[in-house]
Amino acid sequence: MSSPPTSDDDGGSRPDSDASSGSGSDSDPESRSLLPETRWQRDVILIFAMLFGIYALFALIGVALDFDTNGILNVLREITLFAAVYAMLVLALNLHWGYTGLFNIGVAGFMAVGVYTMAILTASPDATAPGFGLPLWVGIVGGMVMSALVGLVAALPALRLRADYLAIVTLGLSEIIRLTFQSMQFSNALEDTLGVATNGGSGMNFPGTRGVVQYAFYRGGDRTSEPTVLGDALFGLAESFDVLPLVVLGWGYNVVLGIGVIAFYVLLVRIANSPFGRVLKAIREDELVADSLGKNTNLFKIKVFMLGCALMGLAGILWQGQTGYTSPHEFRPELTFYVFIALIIGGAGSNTGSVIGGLVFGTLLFQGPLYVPRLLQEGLAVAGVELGTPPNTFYDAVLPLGSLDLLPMLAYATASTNVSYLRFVLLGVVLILVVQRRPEGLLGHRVETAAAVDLSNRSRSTATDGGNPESTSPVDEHDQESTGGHSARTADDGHGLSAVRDDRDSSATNGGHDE
Amino acid sequence: MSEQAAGSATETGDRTTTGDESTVVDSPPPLRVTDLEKHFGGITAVDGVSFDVHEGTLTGLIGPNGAGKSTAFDCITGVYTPDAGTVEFNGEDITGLEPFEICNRGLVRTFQIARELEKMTVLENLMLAPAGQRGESLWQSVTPIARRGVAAEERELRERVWETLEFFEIDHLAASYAGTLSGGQRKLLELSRALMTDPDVVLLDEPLAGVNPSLEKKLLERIHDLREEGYTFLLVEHDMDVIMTHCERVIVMHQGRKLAEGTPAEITSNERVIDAYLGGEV
Amino acid sequence: MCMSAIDTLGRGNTFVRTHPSLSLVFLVGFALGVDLVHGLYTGRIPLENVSRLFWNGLLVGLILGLAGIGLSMTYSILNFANFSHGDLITVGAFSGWSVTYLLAGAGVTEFGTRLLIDANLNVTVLGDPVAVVAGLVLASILTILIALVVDRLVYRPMRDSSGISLLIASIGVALVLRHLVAFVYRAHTRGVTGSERVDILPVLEGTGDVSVNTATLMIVAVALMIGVHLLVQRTKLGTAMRAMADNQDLALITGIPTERVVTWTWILGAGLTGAAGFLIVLERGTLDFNIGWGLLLLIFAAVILGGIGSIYGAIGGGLVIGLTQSLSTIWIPSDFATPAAFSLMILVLLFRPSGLFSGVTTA
Amino acid sequence: MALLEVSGLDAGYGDLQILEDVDLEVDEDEYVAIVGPNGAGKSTVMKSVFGLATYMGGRIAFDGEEIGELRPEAIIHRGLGYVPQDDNVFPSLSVEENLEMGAYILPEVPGDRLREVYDRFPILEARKTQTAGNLSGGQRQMLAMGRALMLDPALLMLDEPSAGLAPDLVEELFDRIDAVNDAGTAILMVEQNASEALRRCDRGYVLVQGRNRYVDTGESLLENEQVRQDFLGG
Repeated sequence: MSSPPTSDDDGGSRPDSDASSGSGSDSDPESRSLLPETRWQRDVILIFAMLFGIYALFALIGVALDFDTNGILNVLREITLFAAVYAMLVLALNLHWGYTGLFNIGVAGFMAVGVYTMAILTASPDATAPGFGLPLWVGIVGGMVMSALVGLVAALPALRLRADYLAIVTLGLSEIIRLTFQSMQFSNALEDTLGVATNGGSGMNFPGTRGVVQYAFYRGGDRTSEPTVLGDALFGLAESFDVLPLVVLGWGYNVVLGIGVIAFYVLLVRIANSPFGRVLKAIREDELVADSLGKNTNLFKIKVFMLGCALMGLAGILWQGQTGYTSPHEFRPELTFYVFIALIIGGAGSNTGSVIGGLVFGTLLFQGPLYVPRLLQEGLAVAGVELGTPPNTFYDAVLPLGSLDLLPMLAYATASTNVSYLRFVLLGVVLILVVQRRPEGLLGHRVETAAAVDLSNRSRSTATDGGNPESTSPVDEHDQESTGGHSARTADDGHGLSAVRDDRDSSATNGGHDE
Repeated sequence: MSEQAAGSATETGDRTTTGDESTVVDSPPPLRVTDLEKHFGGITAVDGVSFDVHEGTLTGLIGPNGAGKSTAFDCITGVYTPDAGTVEFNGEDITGLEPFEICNRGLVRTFQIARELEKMTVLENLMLAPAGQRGESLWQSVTPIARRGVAAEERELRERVWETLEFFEIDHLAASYAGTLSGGQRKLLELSRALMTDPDVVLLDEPLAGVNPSLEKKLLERIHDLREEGYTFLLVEHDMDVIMTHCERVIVMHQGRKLAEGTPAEITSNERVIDAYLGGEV
Repeated sequence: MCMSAIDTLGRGNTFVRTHPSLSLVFLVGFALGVDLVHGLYTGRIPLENVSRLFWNGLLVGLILGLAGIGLSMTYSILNFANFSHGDLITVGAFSGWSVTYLLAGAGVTEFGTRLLIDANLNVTVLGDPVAVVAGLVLASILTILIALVVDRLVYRPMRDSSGISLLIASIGVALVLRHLVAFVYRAHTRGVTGSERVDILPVLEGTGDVSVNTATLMIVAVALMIGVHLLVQRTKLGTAMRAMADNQDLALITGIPTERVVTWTWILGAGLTGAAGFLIVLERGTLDFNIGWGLLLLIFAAVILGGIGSIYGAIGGGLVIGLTQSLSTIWIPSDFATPAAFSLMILVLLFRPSGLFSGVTTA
Repeated sequence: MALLEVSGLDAGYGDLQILEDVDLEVDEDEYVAIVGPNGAGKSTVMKSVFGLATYMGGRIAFDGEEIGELRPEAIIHRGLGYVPQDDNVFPSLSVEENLEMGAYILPEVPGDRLREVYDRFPILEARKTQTAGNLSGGQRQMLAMGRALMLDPALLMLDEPSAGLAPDLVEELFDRIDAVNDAGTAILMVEQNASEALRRCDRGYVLVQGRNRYVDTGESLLENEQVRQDFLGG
């Protein structure tokens, strides 16, 4: 029952403490004051706990690899980038798939539309791939609007297609989009008609959202000019720890991404905890029921598709805006699958799960394996073993296995490109295992009630009006819940994060779950 | 309709249809089906069926398996578009409208196999139903100030939902996922959810299938209570006992056509009906 | 769930009947046809171009059709869209050509480079017929083995899961297969059959240059298609497969050992897919680990066009997609050939989800 | 010993219990009908035998052997044929292929059985190359029966064979079922057309609300006023 992390919506009577409907807790509210009050607070703590745990892990990796402060900060900066970008993408996809049951596997395409629209709008008219040279915010808004419009085009088939057909349609659309941006002929046609270009497969440069940070840190947004007051202060502070300005700048951009994640999260939690989100869930569960209860499901699906696509476009803009360069190769269908893997790990249907899924995927699964070779080298070096140059081919690596010499194979497996292949193998295996063993992911089993207020907390005054003895209802409710909670817990033993389990223990609203 | 949904907490309690007594005799009945036809490929599922459902009544629609009852239901509620014939609701032609449009006019249905929204709680199931909720607008749900209004409306709805749950005595299940309910409880959930749309006429598709006797009694009592309050029911049911003891009027369908119509007593003594049920030639 | 799917389909069909968009699609096709005839007549479109494009499209279409049969079979019998199908093609291509290279270059170059298809051998059908045939056969067999292992480990434990869960699992399988191939063979694109296509068939001279490799592809593809046709239409096993595609539950209570039929479905489907992978390389001359993945969506397009579950549909759909991709370049820039094929697929899904040739749909 | 013995069967779907303590026996060569009002759980009895419903307790034995754990093909192999109510033919297969599928577990299609089925249902032979999807309702029912007869079962279970058929077809269908029974195959039939079924069967069970209410010869059940009441309600 996560509620929006803002307090204005439910006034003073926030009843979100799930435990409050259980017996006992009401009698002694003071004793709980030190514990997190509500589920969303606990969720935020969970997210940050995981983030810092992962930071600690990667910092340790950095230390093990003899990185200096700048090196470690750079490692953390990079994983933060991926964690944030995936968190945003997963949140957007969760709106489609987790909430509404729309099986959209064209995420990469919608991102590409957003990014390219932004790039074309903002790129300088004198660049190799000229653009309109419009201000940044025009580019961002334009990119989102265009993604939403392409989403509208995709939503029309979504109105009546089976899930697997919708998947193929969206994947096809995303490939059409990618191939279009890859086309030099398309770029030339643009140049002839509008005077702008995309430069086909070579990609294009554009100002990018990193400009925001540069403007904040340097006068005029130019790295060669004087720092601003903020820049001066931060650079000075950093210098005292021997941290380079470039690293500070990078972390500055992470702040932008962090704000992005928070904005996405707040928006989506609000949608989730609202009558609007309730209709979306109903569409996911059984569209005919939602229709028969008077909901214009087509309209809801169109809205959701457009909003989700706009968010995917924005996430893409923030991602590619970090380098200020984009190319069609970034938007292969694999990208969509990564987002799906992250969503399934986190738990489709849960926004907190989405953030955690993005976090776990972007850091541990996506970036983590890339550090394995160097850790291995370091480890072996400590043991006095030299890994040596990797063999050129798999065959050369296999041959020594005959004489029980594992090192060449290890060296081959940890050569940089090969590690990335093995990483994809790992991702595939993880996906299969999650789908087979724990399809609800880390948090997908939770009851996250779609309502703007706590439904279990009815006001006592009207309860008496209802003619029911006031006391029976809450007691019944508690009994029911504790049995439901118990069965769910036993079914679940040995899975998931302990934090999650704690959460469930204290949560009173658990009606069991679906395996 | 839409504004009412947000209305007072005691809505279900004191609701009476306007002018139950004063209705002019020739005013149209709430539901009038005329010459309804539906074909699937070469099979005629409903073959020219006409009937009226009168205000404030509990009307039964019966017939052997394959008589076309459920198809007729689906045609009335917009799941299927009938191939011929019209459906009028409160005097308005609603033939071929989408299910949501029909529901929003005050004609709601339940399903033969209870279609609870499994991974939504009982509370969510009921909260979903009321029409025209402010918070169903995307921007109202997400913008800070408008959201206060949404929350206020939600609090009001919540009371109504709890009352409905208490009325059907499933309030102890409020926080459970609908998918964990037993068959009979699902039927109660369906009915209570349908009522939350604030309908004039409720179409019940086999509401008692798979319901144990004590729950069946409870459900029927509730239906009677509601009828007293002015709701109109059309009930598809195969349990003849129920139809004969509880309905004022009975419509019998057989092989896609209307075989008979009348009071339970008339129907029980109708040889054609007996033959249809026992499988003789009609 | 099933009911609502049927309802949606039902409403979709009524929509098709009443909606004018479909007629518009046909109108456009008709107009293009007229334009083509007119262009040929006035000489605006050179006949030579058209025949070359047609020939190309036909070849691609045959490959898509051959590979599509397997996808169509698993789609209708196991009830899920197998996103790892493209990577089974890759597995077939690599394993088959490894065998061909081992045999063809015996004694010429090192074992390891031959195994990894890195030796620069100009393999042709006439030059090394035994190696090519052995490669083709082994491509099928090894692909079958991989498919059976995958079925055992991934899909069989999930037999009762929804088609969507299986689809997602197959995405995982796709990632695993493709990158294992990349791990073993590395990522570079290698020339396999050499750049020159010397063996022009003398008989066919004048009709465009038909290499022996191309001719082999056509003959083998057509032979395999006829073989599948006979197997599916004439044998008990084939009938059982069609029965299962029709109605899984009824097959079970009729006494058809469904698990065994599923195994045979994989064997047949993967065998054809592996062969298709091998043949594609014969035609293209190059090979890299993305070869199958790159074809997957086109194969889906072929299968959907033909109607899922119908092997003739897959073949016909393959030809339509191949020809669309190829002939569309008469009117649109060549960069948009593939998008045109995808667009056609999307249009078919929107307006005629049961396929152009109205195969059996299974939901 | 009875051919099929069901004792104390509890069954349903998911957590919804439909049948409660149902006992049922079919002897060799016997013709048994299960009748009862809609929703009484008649079809569930048959589905339980083939594991298509959720088993909740009780015993099902065929030919003296428990069959609860067996796969459907093994049950069929022991001589139990089953014709479900709907979707009981493979629509895209030809009529003959449908029949061949009935004998899938045999290495060869038994030619004599095929002959016998064709003799029994001449319409099937006349249409043997047509796809089953093009058959009429009555013909489909015969095809489904023919397919189940391909293994010469000791017991044939028919789930509402007359549902949705025109009255004249119903008569013909029942005649054919009689003939199958006369040829030595025991019949267990669930039927909504109670008067026709009870008139023809050796013994009838009346199932009401998931329980056995009456067991008797068909004739006496047909004359039982109580039974009529159960069908039409109190």
